[in-house]
Amino acid sequence: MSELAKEHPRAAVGDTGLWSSRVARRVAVLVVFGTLVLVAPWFLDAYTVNILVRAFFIAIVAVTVDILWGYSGYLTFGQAAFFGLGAYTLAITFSQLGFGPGQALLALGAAMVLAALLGALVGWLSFYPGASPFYATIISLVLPIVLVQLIYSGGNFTGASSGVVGYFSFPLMTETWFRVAGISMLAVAVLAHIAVSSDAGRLLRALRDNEMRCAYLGINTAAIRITLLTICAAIAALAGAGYAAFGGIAAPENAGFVFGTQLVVMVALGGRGMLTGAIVGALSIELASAYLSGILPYAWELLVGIAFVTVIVLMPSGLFGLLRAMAQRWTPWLFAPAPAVRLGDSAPKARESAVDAVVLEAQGVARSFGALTVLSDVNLTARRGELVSLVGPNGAGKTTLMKCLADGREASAGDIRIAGTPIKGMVPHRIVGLGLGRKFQAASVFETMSVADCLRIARSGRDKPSVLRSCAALNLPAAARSVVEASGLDTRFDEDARNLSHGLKQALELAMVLALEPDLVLLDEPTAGLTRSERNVFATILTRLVEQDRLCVLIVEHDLDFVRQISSRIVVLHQGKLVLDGTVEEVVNSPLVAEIYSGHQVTDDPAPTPTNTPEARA
Amino acid sequence: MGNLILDILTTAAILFITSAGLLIIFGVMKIINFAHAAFITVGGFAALVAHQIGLPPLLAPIFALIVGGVLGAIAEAVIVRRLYERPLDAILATWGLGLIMTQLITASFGRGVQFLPPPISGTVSVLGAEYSLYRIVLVGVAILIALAFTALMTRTRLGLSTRAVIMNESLAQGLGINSARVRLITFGVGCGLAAAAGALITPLTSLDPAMGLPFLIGAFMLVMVSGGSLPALALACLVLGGLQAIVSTYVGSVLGGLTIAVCAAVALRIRPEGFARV
Amino acid sequence: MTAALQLDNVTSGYGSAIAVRSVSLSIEPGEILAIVGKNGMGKSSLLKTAMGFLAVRDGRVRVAGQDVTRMPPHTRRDLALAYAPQEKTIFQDLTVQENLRLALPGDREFAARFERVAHWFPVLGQRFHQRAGTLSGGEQKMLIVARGMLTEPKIFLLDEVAEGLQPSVVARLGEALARMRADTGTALLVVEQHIPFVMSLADRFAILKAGEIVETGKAIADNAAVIEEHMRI
Amino acid sequence: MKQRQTGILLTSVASFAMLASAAAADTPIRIGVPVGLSGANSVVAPSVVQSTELAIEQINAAGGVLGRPLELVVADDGSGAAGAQRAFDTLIFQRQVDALISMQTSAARNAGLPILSRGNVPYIYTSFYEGRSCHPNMFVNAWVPEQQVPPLVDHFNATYDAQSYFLIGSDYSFGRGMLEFTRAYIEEQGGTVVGEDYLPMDGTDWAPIISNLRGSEADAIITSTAGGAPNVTLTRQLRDAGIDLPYGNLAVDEGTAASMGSVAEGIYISASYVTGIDSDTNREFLAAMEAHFGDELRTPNDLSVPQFEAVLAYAAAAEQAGTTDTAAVIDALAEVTVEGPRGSISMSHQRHAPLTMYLGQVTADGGVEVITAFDAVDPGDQCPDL
Repeated sequence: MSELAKEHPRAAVGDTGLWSSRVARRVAVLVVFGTLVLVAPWFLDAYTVNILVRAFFIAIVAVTVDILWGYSGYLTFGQAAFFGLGAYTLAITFSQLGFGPGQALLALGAAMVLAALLGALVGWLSFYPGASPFYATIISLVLPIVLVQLIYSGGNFTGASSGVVGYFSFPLMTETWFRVAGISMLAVAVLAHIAVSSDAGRLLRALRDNEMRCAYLGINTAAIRITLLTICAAIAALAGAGYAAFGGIAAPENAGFVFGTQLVVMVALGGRGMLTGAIVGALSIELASAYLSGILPYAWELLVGIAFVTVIVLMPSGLFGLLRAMAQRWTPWLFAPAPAVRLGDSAPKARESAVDAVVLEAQGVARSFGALTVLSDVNLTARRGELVSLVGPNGAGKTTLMKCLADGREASAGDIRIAGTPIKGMVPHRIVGLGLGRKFQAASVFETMSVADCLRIARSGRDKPSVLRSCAALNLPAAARSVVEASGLDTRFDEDARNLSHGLKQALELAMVLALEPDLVLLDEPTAGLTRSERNVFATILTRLVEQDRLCVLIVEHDLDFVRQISSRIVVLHQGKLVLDGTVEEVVNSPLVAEIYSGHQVTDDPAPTPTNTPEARA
Repeated sequence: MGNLILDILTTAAILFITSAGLLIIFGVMKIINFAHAAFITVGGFAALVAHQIGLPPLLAPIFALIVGGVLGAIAEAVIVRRLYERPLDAILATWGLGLIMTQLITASFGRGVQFLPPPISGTVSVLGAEYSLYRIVLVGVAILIALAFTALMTRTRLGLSTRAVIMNESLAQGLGINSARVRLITFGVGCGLAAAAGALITPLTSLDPAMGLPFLIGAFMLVMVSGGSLPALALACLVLGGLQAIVSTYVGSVLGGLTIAVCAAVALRIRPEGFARV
Repeated sequence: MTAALQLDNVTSGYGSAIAVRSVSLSIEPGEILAIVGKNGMGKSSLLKTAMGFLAVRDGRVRVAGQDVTRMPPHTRRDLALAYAPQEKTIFQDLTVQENLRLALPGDREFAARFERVAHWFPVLGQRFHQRAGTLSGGEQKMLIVARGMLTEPKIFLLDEVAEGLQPSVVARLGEALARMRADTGTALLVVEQHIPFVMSLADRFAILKAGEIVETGKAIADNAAVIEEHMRI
Repeated sequence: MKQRQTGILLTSVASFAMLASAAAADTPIRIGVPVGLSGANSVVAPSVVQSTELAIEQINAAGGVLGRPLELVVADDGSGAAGAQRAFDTLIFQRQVDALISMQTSAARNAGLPILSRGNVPYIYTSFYEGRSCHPNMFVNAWVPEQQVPPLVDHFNATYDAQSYFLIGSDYSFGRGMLEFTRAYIEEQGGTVVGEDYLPMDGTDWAPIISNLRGSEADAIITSTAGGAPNVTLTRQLRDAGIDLPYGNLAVDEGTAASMGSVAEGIYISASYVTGIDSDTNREFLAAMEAHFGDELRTPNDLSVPQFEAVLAYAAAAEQAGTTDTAAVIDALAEVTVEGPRGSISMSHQRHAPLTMYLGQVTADGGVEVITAFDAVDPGDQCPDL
C-alpha cells in the first residue's frame, strides 16, 4: 500500500506542464475574439451592429440551453421564460422606479433572484427520482405558456400583449452596447467552458449518458439538475435583462414558447453539446433571419423547418459538429491532447472499528407485480468479509432481490437494513451513501466519457469536485485501483468507454463501484460473456476484496465452478423463495439443487428430501 | 347548472377528440408527436377541400382521417422511423415537421381565416338549457371514437398485433409480427385521428394555418397524465376538462385556460403514474 | 438435401460483448439437435442469433437454404421457422386464445389448427379465454410450445421449455414434439438443461462452451456423463 | 437630467448618420413601411401595402415631394415585437428611410419606438388601437376607443333601450383596452356591465363565457377580440348557441364579415371607413385602386385607407416644411390637413385625428349597411404632454 503511494505521489491540483499550455492556447483564442468584439463596431454598419447586439444576448441564452440540453440531456423549451422574466423585471423596474444606478442594480439582482426561484420551482416539478425526461420537457413547454398568459393578464403593469415600453435605460451608444453585449457573451461562454470542462461539469455529461448509473454512484441527480436549472435560469434572466435594457422593450414573445423552440433550433443547427456550436448557431440564425426573413418572409420559416429536421435526423451533432469532425480529421494538430492522467491513491475512508460487522439484514422481503409474486419472504444476512453467491434458475428472482436491496422503493414488503439503517422508501443514491455499491448485469458505464472520467465521476461523492478546475490526477482507493491495474484499464485512461471491450467495460464498472469505497457490493452476473482468463482475473480480484479489504460481496452467478472458487456462502433462490443458504459444500452436494437444476418441481417444503433422487442421475 | 354540466361534458369531449391521436402514438411508440397540432390543421383544411369538391359534410372527417393517415404514414417512413432510439430527438424532428407542414398549408391555402358552413347548426334543449346542438353531437362522436378504437384494439387482428407490440415487442417479432409495420400503421392512425379531430372542430372554430396549436398543450398534458391508456385519457379529459369549465365559469376564462396544464403538472409531480392505474 | 437450418461460422453479440463465436451447425429436416452447456455459455444467444435478434457480425444464417442473415426476426415465420423463447415469454395480459392467434398471420386456419394442437394440451382449450398470466408455470410453458406447433413449422427452436416443469408435463411435451416431428418432418433445435427430456428426444448433441461449439455428434448421446458434466450448474 | 442627456446623445448620433443620406437633391425620399407580412397581421397587410403603393405612385405622378420622388421600402415585422425591432433596424439604419408609416400591432409599434428614438425619423401610425401611445416622433391618424365606442353604445341605448351589457374580449392590449373604455362609457351613460370575460388570444372554446352570458340576462353584447380566428370562432359559437341579442363587434371589418357569410348578419360595427362612403374622393380612390391592381386588388378597409392618407399627410407636411428634416416635418404634420377617402383628416389633436365615424350593420349578404354617420368625433385626451 505505502509502496504504491510512493510510486504515485498524490499530485497537487492544477500544477504546470501541459495544463498551462492548454490555458495559454485558450487565453490566446479569447484575446483574439475579445479584440474582434472591441474593434468590430468600427467596421460594421449600424444595422449589423444593432442586429448583433440582440444576437449576443440571445446567444447567451442559447449557451444555457446547450448546457441544459446538449450537456445534461434535458431538452428544454423553457429558457425563453427565464429570458423573458429577466427582460420584464428590468423593464418594469425602470418604468416603475425610473432609471438610475440603484434601480439598475436592483433590476439585475431581482431578475436573477426571481429567475433562480422560478428555476428552482420548475426544477422541483420536473426532476425527481424516476421522473420521465418527456415529462420534464413538457413542463418546460408549459412554463413559457403560463408565464406569457400571466404577462397578458398583467394589465398596465406588464403592458399585456404590447409589452413594457417607454422607460429610460442605460445611456450607451449602440457601439458601446455592442462591446458590452459581446464581451458579456464571451464571458458567459468562457465561464460555461470552464464549468463544463471542470470536475463538476463532467457530472452533467454523466447525467446525460446514464442517469441510473449516476444514482447508483451515490449522486443526487435531481439535486444537480435542479441546481443547474437554477443557475441557467439566472443567467438567462441576465441576458433577458440586457436585451430589454438595450432594446427598450420587454415583449411577451421574448418569454414565449416560440422563442423557446427557436433557441433549441439554434443550438441543434449549431451543434448541441458544444458551446461554440450554440453560439455560432444563435449568431448565424439571428443574422441570417435579419437579412433573409425580410427578403423571404414566406419561405424563411419553411427553410428553417427543413434544415432543422434534416439536421436532427441526419447529423445530430449539428453543423459545427460536422465542421469540427472535419477539422479533427484534416488538422489534428489543432486539437491539444488531454493532459496525461496520473493515478494516485485516495485517502482511505475511516472505517468503524467493528470488525466484520453485519452490513446487510433482510427480513421477509417480498416483491409482487399486481397478482404476480416474484419474490416472497426472503431472509438474508451478510457481514463484512463474506462473499455470498446467489444462484438459482432463470426467473428465480435473483435480479429482483438485488433490485430490492439497492432501491428502497422496490420491495413490496419486508424490512431491509444496510449497515443497520432501514432503507424502506429510500432512493438509490441515499442507499449508496450508506455504503452500498451496485454493479449491473449489462455493463453500465458512461459511454461517451473517457475511462478516467468515468472513474472520476465515481469519486465525485468522496472528493468534492471543483466547478472551476479539472484535475489531472485520478485518486482511487486501493480496491478500485487494483481492478484498474489488473485489468489493464490503466493503459487506456483516455479511451472513451464505448470503445472498450465487453470485459473491460465490466472491469471499469466494477472499478467505478469500488471507487465508492462501499462496504457491501452487489454484482449481477459480472462474468457473463467474459473469456476464461478474464474470469480468472475477476476471481482473484473478488477474493482479494473480500479477504483483504473485508468487503461484503453479494453476487448473482450462474457458473458454479466460478461460484465454488470464490464463495464463502451460497444462497439458492427458486421460484421467488430462498430455498437454501449454506456453505459451498452444503449447497453443491445438496440433492435439492440438483433437483432444481435438472428440472423437477420442487415441493413447497424447502427441506431437501434425500430419497427423491432424479432418475436421470441414477 | 344544466349549462355547466353540458359545458363540462362537451369540453371533455372536445379535449378527448383532439388528444386521442396523440395518445395512440404515445401509447404504442412511446414517442410524443409534436406535429400533432399541424395534423389537426391538416384535418381542418382537408374538410375545406372535401367541401370544395362537394363531399357531403358527414364524410369530411373520414376524408380528413385518410389524408392525415397517409401523410402520417409517410412521415413515419421518412423521418420518425430513424429516431426510435432517440425519443427526445423525435420530439424535435416532429416539431420541425409541424413547422414545415404549417408553412406548406399557408403557402397553399393562404394566411387568412377561412370559413366552412357548419353541417349542423342550431340549438337543442337539454337539461333545461338551450345548448348548441353541434357540441352535443361531439359528445357522441367522442364516445364513438372511444368505442371504435377499443373495438379496433380488441376485436381486430391489427389491434391484437398492436397490443402485442406494446407489451413485448421482441416477443411479437419472434412470432412473426412485423413491428415496423405496426408502428407505421399506428403513427398513421394517430395522425389520421388528429386530422379527423381537426375536421370535427372546424364547425366550432375558424380555419387557419395555426388552428391546431391551441389544442397542443392540453393534449400533451392529458396524454402525459393518462400514461398512454385510453380509459385513463377519457377520465383525465372529464376531470381536468371539467375543472377547466368550472374555473372558466366561476373565476375567469383566462385562468380556465391554464387549468389543465397547471393541474396536470402538479398531479404528475405528486402522483407520477397520473390517471393511469386509477 | 437442403438443411432446415444452417449456421456458417456465425459470430454475434450484444454491443461489445461476443456471445456466439464462429459457430457452424446444420440441422436436416426432421432432425432433432440438442444444444447443451452451462448457463451463460451462449445457448440462448445462439437461438436469438438464428432468429435475427442478435446482429450477426460474421458468417451466414440460412433457413431452408435461404440466406436470412440480415433479415429482421419477423420474416422467419414466412419461412416456417418457429421459436419458443426462454422463461415465461407470453403476453401475460392477453387471453390464451389471443396468445395463440398471434402465432398465425391470420385467423382463417386458426380453429382447425388449434384442434390438432389442443389434442396434446387440452388444458389450453379449457382456459381458452382466461388471461395467460393466470396460468400456472407449466401451463404457460405448454402455451409457448403450443404456439409454435400451431404454425406447423419446418424448424422449431426451443429454449429451455422443460425448465421447472413436473415430470408428467415434461413427458407430455416430449411426446407432443416427437409426434410432430414424425407427422410433419419438423426439425427441432432444442436448448435444454433438463436431462431426461433432452436424452429422450435428441438425435444429436452439440456442446456449447463460452460461445463456441466444443463437441458435437451422436456419440455423446451414449455418454450421459459427458453431457451431465456440461449441464451442471 | 440624465434622461435628457440620453435623448441629446441619441439624437446627435442619429443626425450624424443622416447627414450622408440627405446629400443629393434628386435622390428619392424613402418611406419605410414595417408591416406584418407574416404573423397575425399577414391577412390585412397586403391591402395596406397596396394602398401605400397607390399613394406613392399618385404623388410621384404629380411631381413628387420637394421635387424628389418617393420610394417605398417595405419590411416584414412578423406582427410582433422581435420582428418589429428587426424591421425598424432595417428601415432606419440599413435602408435609411426618411419617414416611417405603418399599420402594426401594438406590440410591434411599441417595440419599434425605442429604435425610433435612436433613429429619429417622423412616424405615422395608421392602425386603430386602444389609445394613449405617445412618442415625440409619432402621429396617429386612425381611431381610438373614444371615437369608436360611443356611437355603438348610444345606438344600442336609443334603439334597444339596452341598459345591461355583457363584454367579451380576447386577452390582449387591444381587447382589454377597448372594453375598459366601453365599460367606463356604459357606466357613464347610466348603464351597467353585467359580465366581462376574456379568452386567451389563441383560445377557441367560448362555451363557458357563453353559458355565463346566457345566465346574465344582458340586453346587448359588445365584443373586442383579436382579428381573424377569435372573432370568427366567437361569432360562430354565439350564433350556434342561439344568442340573438344586439351584438356590437369592435374588431370586425367588412372583409371578415363578408367571409363569415350569414353568421355575421346583424352585427353592429363602428368604423372610420367603409367602402360605401358616399363621397367623390372615396369613389375616385376605389376606382384608382381597382384600375391599378385589377384582379390582385385587396378590398380597401379601415386599416389600409388610413395608410393611404398618411402618405398624403407626410407629403403635405414635407412640402409645407420645405425639407425632410425630422423636426420640421414633425411640426408640419400637426398642422396639415389632407382630403382622403375618409374625408378631411388632420392629426392636430394631441397627435391624433378627429374622425367621422360610421355606425353600420352587417347585412345578410355580408355587406355593411351604414346606419348613421357621426361627424368629427373627437379622439379625447390621448397625449396631453405633446
